Amino acid sequence: MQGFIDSLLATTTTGLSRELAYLGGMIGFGALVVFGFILPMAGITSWLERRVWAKIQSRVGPNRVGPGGFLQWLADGLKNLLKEDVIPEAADPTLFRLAPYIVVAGFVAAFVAIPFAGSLIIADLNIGILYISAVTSLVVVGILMAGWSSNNRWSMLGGIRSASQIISYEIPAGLSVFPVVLLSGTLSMQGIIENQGWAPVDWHMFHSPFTLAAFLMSYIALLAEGNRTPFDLPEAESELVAGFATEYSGMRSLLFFLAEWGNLYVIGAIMATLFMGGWQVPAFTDNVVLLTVAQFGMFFAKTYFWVFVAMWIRATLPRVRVDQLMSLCWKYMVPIAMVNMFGTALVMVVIPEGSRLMSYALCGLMLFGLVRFGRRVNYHLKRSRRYDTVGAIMPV
Amino acid sequence: MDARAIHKLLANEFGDGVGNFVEQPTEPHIEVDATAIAKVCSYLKENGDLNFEHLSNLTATDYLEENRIRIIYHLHSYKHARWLTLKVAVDRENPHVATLENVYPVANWLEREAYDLVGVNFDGHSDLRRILMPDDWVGHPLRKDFQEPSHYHGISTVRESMLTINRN
Amino acid sequence: MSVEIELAGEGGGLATEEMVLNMGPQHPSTHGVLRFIVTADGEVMRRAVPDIGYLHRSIEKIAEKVGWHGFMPYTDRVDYVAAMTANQGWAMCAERLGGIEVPKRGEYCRVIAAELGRACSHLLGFGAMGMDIGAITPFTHALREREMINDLLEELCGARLTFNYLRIGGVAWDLPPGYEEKVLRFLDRFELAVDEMGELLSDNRIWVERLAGVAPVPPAMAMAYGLAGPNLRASGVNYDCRKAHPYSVYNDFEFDVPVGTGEKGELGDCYDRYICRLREIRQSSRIVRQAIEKIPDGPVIAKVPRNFKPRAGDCHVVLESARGEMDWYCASDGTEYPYRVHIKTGSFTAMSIMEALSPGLMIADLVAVIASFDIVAPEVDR
Amino acid sequence: MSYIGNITDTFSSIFEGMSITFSQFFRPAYTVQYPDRMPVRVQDTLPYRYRGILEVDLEICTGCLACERACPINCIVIDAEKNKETKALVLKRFDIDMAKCMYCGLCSEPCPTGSIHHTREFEGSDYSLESLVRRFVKVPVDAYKPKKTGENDPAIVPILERGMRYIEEFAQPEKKAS
Repeated sequence: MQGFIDSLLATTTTGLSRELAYLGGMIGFGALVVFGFILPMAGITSWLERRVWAKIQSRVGPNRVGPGGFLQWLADGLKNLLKEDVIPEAADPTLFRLAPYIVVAGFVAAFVAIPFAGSLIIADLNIGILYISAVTSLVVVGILMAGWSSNNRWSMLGGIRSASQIISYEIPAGLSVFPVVLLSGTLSMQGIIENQGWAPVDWHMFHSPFTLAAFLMSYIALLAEGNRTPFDLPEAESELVAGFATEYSGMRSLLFFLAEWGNLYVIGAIMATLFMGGWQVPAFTDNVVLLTVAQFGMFFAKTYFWVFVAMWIRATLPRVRVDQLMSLCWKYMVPIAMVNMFGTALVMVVIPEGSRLMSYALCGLMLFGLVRFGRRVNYHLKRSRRYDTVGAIMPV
Repeated sequence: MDARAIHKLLANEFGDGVGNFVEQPTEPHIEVDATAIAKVCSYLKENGDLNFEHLSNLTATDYLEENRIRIIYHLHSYKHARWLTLKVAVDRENPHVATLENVYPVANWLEREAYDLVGVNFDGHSDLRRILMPDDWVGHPLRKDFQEPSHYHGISTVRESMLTINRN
Repeated sequence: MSVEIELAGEGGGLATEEMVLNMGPQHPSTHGVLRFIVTADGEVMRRAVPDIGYLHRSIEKIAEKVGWHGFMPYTDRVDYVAAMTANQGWAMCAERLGGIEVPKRGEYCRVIAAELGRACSHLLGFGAMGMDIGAITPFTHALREREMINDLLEELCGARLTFNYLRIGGVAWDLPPGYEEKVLRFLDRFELAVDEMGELLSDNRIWVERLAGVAPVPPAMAMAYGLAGPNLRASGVNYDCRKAHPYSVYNDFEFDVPVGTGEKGELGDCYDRYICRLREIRQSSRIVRQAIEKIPDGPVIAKVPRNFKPRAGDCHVVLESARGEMDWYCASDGTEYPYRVHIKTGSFTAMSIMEALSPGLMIADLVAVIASFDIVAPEVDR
Repeated sequence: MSYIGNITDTFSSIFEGMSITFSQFFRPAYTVQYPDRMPVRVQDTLPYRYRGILEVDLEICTGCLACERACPINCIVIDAEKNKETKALVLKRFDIDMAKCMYCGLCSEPCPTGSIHHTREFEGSDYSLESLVRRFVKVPVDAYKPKKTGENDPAIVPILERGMRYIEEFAQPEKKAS
């Protein structure tokens, strides 16, 4: 951030005091991020999610408000703002009102340490990733509060499920961060990104088989922490009505969903930062602004790829049961994450410089997997072509 | 083994507990005494040649003119793919029949339904409550002399037809 | 000094408080308006007591008031997910009492319509089951195919849900021109689409984990509780009304009866019920293909007087509806109104087994069990 | 061993499922955007047998009351009186309560002229129950009397043709059987 303002000050010739510019830049950027980025982004994610589902489900999806329904989130937000805010008589009013704000605060606070480009970050904390995993845990407090204060047994079950789930999955999520921290030797988000290159072979993901496994574990654990399918038990709509959000209405209910969709971005950003080289782009120009824009675009694309994968998973997989959720965490993910951590350490000891050959091999493996996947998709597509044309009996 | 042969077998086994065999083109059936039905059914179920292990249907019909209620049992054997109909006639004013719950667990709900709608009391039933109608409903709707109450908890049970409201 | 720790539920000690949950009648996964009173210890159920009657419309009483022909549209409402077989049950009752012979072509039309309706119902059951377990895509894919069957049935009889296609003595209308080719063309795509739907879920690890070994019903229990149709067959009892007591013209067709084998878990578990239902869709389409191939020419309905008065007496008709054996008992006193009609449906008995199955299951399992029995609320209450 | 087996099984089955859902991105949407974004009105795509809102062509109604008798739900009410002077049947009232109607089609089957018939219109929502009662007789009219020589009134011929075509398609079951 500082560097960016420095370079801006260097290019323009206003006689602004340097400290004032830093402060203004900080606050302005923070506000810009919250109002100009997080809120619309969460909204657009909701629109995107609905469109992605619709496509997967042979439907059209929201397409009326704005081009391609792009402004649907604005209409929904406005509608929810205008709705009556019902607080059940038997609920604990203070906690009931407070809960959504805590949830939102938890996820917005994570953005402090999330980078957007090489010089665009609100605060490059030296404990960045630790900070993020700490503040995102605040969400569970809000959800538990919501579940308890609603004075509804379904909400209560949802809140308790959420608490047990998020607390359990903190462990594999945290353990999966370790290999990356070992590799880069820092907890700072920018430091981790700078330790990687723009080319896939330079990513942490392809450093060794252990980091590749850590990458998968990390994504699964983060999905569970974000209450996403197949781990969306706290709000399992077919079991618990709407889980912890059952009694909420209007804007308060929307805030929970805002946090959920916003959290998706956080998940994607963490994945992009830790394992996929973050905003790294090839140095194609010296122009700082142009470079920043390119970096931002790169980071955004990588992040949204993982957001998209989360939506796609949600449209594919059923939900696991509570006991299966726990056995998955404790019997599979925690041991594997442990192995990953020690394995990475071992690799670092045996080949301290890292092995390019291994990285290329892992890249090749990934490519092979993608080709396999493409062929499966092609197979299904070919079969569906047969029947999509055969049975055109629908009217119109 | 057809229904007539089964009747002979039952008559030998239970004597007075089993009544006549009624030959009817659409539904030949065996008449059974109200007190013997559970024993008869358990015999039909256990007997290795009969194996009526499935109570397919249990219902009751109110015959107002005869002043009787008939309870109809349709038994089925998966093994022999064979049907058997038993009928029990009871007094309309005070209908009592032994429960089949211990022979066929499915009878639990079917008997509750018969109790609820026709008002047959199944002696020995573990949980004889109304099942379809509200718990505080008065009367048994499928009795032929049932009069629908005009109101239920202050709510009218009839809606005026739009066709008669403003008949010009 | 020793500390005694008592198990939960035995009073005192570390026993936790039991929670009574009221599941339904307005609950997303109760398929209509069912209600369960669940006594749970945390996520584990002690007991789930079903409470029915929220959709009771006294169809049996209505029958006594509207006459033989007029009752036909009401039978659609007995099971509005697979209305065709309910139609057929009533038509068969009246025909048996009236001694009416249905023309061959009429019977074939009935079979085509009923089997399409069965596929339609199983598709909804499949989709809703996916939805209940948390997979949202199979539902829309199943409904996509179901809508096309509805289009076909709409062309046949003019309605998409409450068909009222059958009449006493046959069917109301013959197949429209070009209908056979249309159905065959549809079946070509339909079979591929059903394969794909199966591939999406059947082997999915999470799906298998959620269903396999959950709430197994051993064969003896299934028979004792009178389970019917796919639920009974999933427990390993090879009984299909269409095979054991062939009614209509089911003798003319070759088809298999899918029976549960406990392939992923135990015999008669939720997975068996699911897979039996899915395989039955294929068998239905097989029957429709044969019926279209073999359909003879001729009238579709016998001559039945408008004021139809069957002889006095009673009859018991059993047919295989989408949710299993459907028992129709009908008594006539020789007038133009039925004297008594009773309908026993597959969902009713499936509902009655729920209390015996529930102890020890988790709340999420209850949802899976309801879905796997394919319970349709109107059919329970009638 | 089953530990690793479980993991590979999980990943391979999810891989398969994901490939099916991904292929959906290249496949068409099957839903239509009712009602405004359709090339043709839905009503025009419905089959001829579609049972929509009931319509009565009073010009060819014979006042035989067959439909009123056939209706299982009693949603049709017809008042017909003999005019003392002309000996003709006069229709005073022909009301159908569409709120009560269950679209079973039993009324249109016995109609001798195809006067009462289902249209392909299905959009019937309204603000009150009363406005769902369709009253066809505005002023009392004479019932139609089929002529032995065939119809020749140019005003009625097309309506009767439509009615006959309707009967043809819907075919009173018992007539077709004989």
